[in-house]
Amino acid sequence: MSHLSLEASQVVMSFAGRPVLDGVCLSVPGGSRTALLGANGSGKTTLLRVLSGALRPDAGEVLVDRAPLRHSRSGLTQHRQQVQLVVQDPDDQLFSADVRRDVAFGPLNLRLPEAEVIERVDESLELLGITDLAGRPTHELSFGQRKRVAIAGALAMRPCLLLLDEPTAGLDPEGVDEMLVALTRLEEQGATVLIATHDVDLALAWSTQVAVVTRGRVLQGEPAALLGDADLATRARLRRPWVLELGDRLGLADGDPALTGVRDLDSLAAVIDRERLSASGSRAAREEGR
Amino acid sequence: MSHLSLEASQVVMSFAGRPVLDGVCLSVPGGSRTALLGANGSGKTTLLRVLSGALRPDAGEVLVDRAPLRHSRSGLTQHRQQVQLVVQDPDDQLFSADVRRDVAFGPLNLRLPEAEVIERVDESLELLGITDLAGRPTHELSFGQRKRVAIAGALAMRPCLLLLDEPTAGLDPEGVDEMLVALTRLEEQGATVLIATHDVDLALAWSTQVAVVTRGRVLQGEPAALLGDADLATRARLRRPWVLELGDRLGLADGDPALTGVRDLDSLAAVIDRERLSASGSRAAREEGR
Amino acid sequence: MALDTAAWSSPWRHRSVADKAVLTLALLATTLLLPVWPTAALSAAAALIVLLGPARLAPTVLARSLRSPLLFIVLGAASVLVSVSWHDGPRVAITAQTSTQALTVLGRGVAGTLCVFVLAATTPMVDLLAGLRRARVPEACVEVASLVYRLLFVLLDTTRRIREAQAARLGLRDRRTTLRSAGTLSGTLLVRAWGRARRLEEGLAGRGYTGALPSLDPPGRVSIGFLGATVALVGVIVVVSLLGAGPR
Amino acid sequence: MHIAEGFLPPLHAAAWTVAAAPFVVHGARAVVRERRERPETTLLLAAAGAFTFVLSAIKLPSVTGSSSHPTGTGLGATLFRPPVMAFLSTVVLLFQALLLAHGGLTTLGANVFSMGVVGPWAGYAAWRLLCGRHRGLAIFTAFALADLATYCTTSVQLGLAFPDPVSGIAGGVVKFLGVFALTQVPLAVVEGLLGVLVLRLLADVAGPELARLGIVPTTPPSEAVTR
Repeated sequence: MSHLSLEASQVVMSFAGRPVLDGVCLSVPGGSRTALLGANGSGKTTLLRVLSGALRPDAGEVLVDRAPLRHSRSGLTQHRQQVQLVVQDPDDQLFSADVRRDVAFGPLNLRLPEAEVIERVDESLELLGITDLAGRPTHELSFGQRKRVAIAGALAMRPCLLLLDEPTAGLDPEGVDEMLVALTRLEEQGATVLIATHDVDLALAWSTQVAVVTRGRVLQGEPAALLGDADLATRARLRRPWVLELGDRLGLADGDPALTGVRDLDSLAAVIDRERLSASGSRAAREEGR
Repeated sequence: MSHLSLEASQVVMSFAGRPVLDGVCLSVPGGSRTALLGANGSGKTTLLRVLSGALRPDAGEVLVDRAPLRHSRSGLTQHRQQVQLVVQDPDDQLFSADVRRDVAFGPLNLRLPEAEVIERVDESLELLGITDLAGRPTHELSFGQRKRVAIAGALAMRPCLLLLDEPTAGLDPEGVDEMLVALTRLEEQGATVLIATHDVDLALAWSTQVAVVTRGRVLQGEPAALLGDADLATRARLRRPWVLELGDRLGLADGDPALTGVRDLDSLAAVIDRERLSASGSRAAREEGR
Repeated sequence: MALDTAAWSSPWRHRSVADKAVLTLALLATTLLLPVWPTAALSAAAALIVLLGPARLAPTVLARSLRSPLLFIVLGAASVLVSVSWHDGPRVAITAQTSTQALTVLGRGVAGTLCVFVLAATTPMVDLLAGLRRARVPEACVEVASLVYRLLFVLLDTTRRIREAQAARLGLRDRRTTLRSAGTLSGTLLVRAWGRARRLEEGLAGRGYTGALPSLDPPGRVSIGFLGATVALVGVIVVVSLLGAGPR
Repeated sequence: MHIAEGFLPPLHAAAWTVAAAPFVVHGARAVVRERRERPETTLLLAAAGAFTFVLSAIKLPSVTGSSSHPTGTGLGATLFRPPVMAFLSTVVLLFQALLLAHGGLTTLGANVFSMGVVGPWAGYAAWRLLCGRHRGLAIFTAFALADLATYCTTSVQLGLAFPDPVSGIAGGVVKFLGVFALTQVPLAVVEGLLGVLVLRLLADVAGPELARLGIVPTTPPSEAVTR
């Protein structure tokens, strides 16, 4: 896999006369980790479907490496080998009675020789750590397992860009960790990953850039900057990640350049510790100077 | 509504020969706020179904105010007027054409006079802050709205105990806040509320007691004590709430009785601030004493 | 669905479908075509030995799965047993002829059902459909059937949850509410099934679906040994039946 | 109630298979043709098939004390039309035989003939005859008749196979009607009422939804839609 960039340019999309996306611009550089945030009903899923080629926008276009996506049969066939979408409910994507057959579906549609199909299936299952599920019936799998099988099915298409709608929703904390490990592996394999999520803490900790959907538009930027913006959070029905919120409360953010590096518990703890030392140091110095 | 207690005593439940609950004891005192935690597939939902009377356990019993639930027709009819379960996917619970009709489904089955049905429907909608949705067709509602209509439907039965399976799953952060406001209102009206959730942070901030399902058993106790237990968290595939984790990292927990009061961002910020002051104070004192 | 669950974990799961189908059909044919006694008893015994022996089907699963066909067989046999006539006033009787006939359907029904279990409890539906595909049943039909199988479980789950939600709000309290709930459930299910199909279609389109559902079917390798054993087993039954039935 | 495996004599089993075959082949041809023209029908047909299977697991209010389930033939016939039902019933009956041990393989033809051919056509005919006059009555009759016709056919099939030694085929049919069809009359009424409820709900709740989803528009807009 090689890095490709994905772009939405001035995308307009309405359902039954109701505009959902109203001139959305989004740019996903190759090799980035993008978190797409937004309230329920803000149009996150619609945007993902447009990006994946499932929906044709009323206006605007989708570009892969600057080349516009054509919604012809051949255009879509090509697009689907580059961009794959994994939907939120795995049951909307799993149609086979067993795991191996389901994952093989995409490669078979690419009319690859059987040996390569099998190779791809094995590789995808391995990447997601579910090789042992290969012969199991789909209906007996747990929710978390089905989620990973759905991703394996998309992965077997060897896409350069993977779009995931709420990959961690409904998973227990350890399931979320396992999912993040799997996503990290995908990136190491060269895939560019975009996830839509409600989890602002996860977005801050994981992503290299954040995109927020609000009122039919998308705002895009550096995670800490966008997610730390209290105004934007209110407008987009989000909340600020707790590390930023706590940093703010403790007055760490006031012009503290170190805080820009805070994105998770570890880095916040380090900053607080450092501040503690310097505070007591400076206070001690002050006391001494008195 | 008056407070009733709910209890599971030595509940055993298997599916297709696989034991899911293996002697579960759980006690939900009237007026408490209980958070039920556990990994995917740990049996949380099964336990809720047993408590609600939907499943008859292989062994053990469910007690409401110490009276064992009888699985006869009349026993269940009575139970269902006291205990209501709201399932995770609202679509499984909404099946009428519009909101008003859906909420009226339960009271109509109670064979109440029409005036009382209307009164109950109005009251339930009001409690959840969705009076304006009354005439709307169910399928046009947003996910968050449907979740609240499903709760209103259960509430119209005027249960003393409300069991909610993942009430905040899939909601955006503001939706989660609105859900918590609604739950607080229910309690003020005298309902005892139990929620099953994956969100350990929410559990710590909201509940008065926590119950953790692991390996077919339930451990029950004070939220900070149980959720702060790293061992238990690993065994139950959970993680510790971030406020406890951060408190630990910063060394606040070492025998600090104040920390037992930490359950959310505000209280943690207060503790850190206090510690800062005293630390710098004591350091300053030490410096002075030198 | 206990039979299906058993099939997925059956030690015979990876045997060729053709092998298992031949065994089942051969047993079925002898049961139906040869004199009922002792053939029915022999083929029932053979099926039982195969199921509980090498196919390692749990006896409880076998017993539970037998219950509903047994109800029909017993009811049907009872109807055959009783002779009715009304020419000289209504008359009910049990004759030697009717009791022979009732025993026949009883024997063939039980034996036939057990024979089908040999296939049903060792072969998951997917493998069977793959077999049909190889047997040149039109692709489109096999595909619809395989999708039905997957959607079945999704819909059954939904059905269970909706029913429980209805029961919780006393929707199954009496006949009137039960009927109303059944109506709502059916309608809701249909809409949910349709929505699911639409979303599934989009999900599959993303993976290159254009109307056909190619499938990676493991090659079914027919085992000569297995077929030989089948022939021997059925042969023994045939010979014993013909000798046993003898001139009557 | 499907005829169990091994119950029918070989000749009868073969004859009913031959009788059902043209309908099933006709239905299967329609499926193949549909898919060529509109690929999305594969999934919709599968949904219809799964729905038909699940429908028979829905519990109806008990009349005689034992639990009972709808046959679904009436609903299938009005929503998906009889030719398609012949095919879908075959799939569903095959599944029921192998997954649930309801029915059998050699009796598949006989069961398809009663549930997939006679039932749906009887229901469909009643519906077409009456729908111009009174909608509710048409639906009720279609569903009740489809249910009853299915069980009557089963009784006839059994009666033909096991004629009474004294009163002959007629006696056999009467016996099986008494056992399998007479008890079904109240249940047929219930299924008729169920049909009225379901189609009302479909028009009511889901009228626009169904139109959007493209379900066969056998349900003209009710007042709920035009409201």
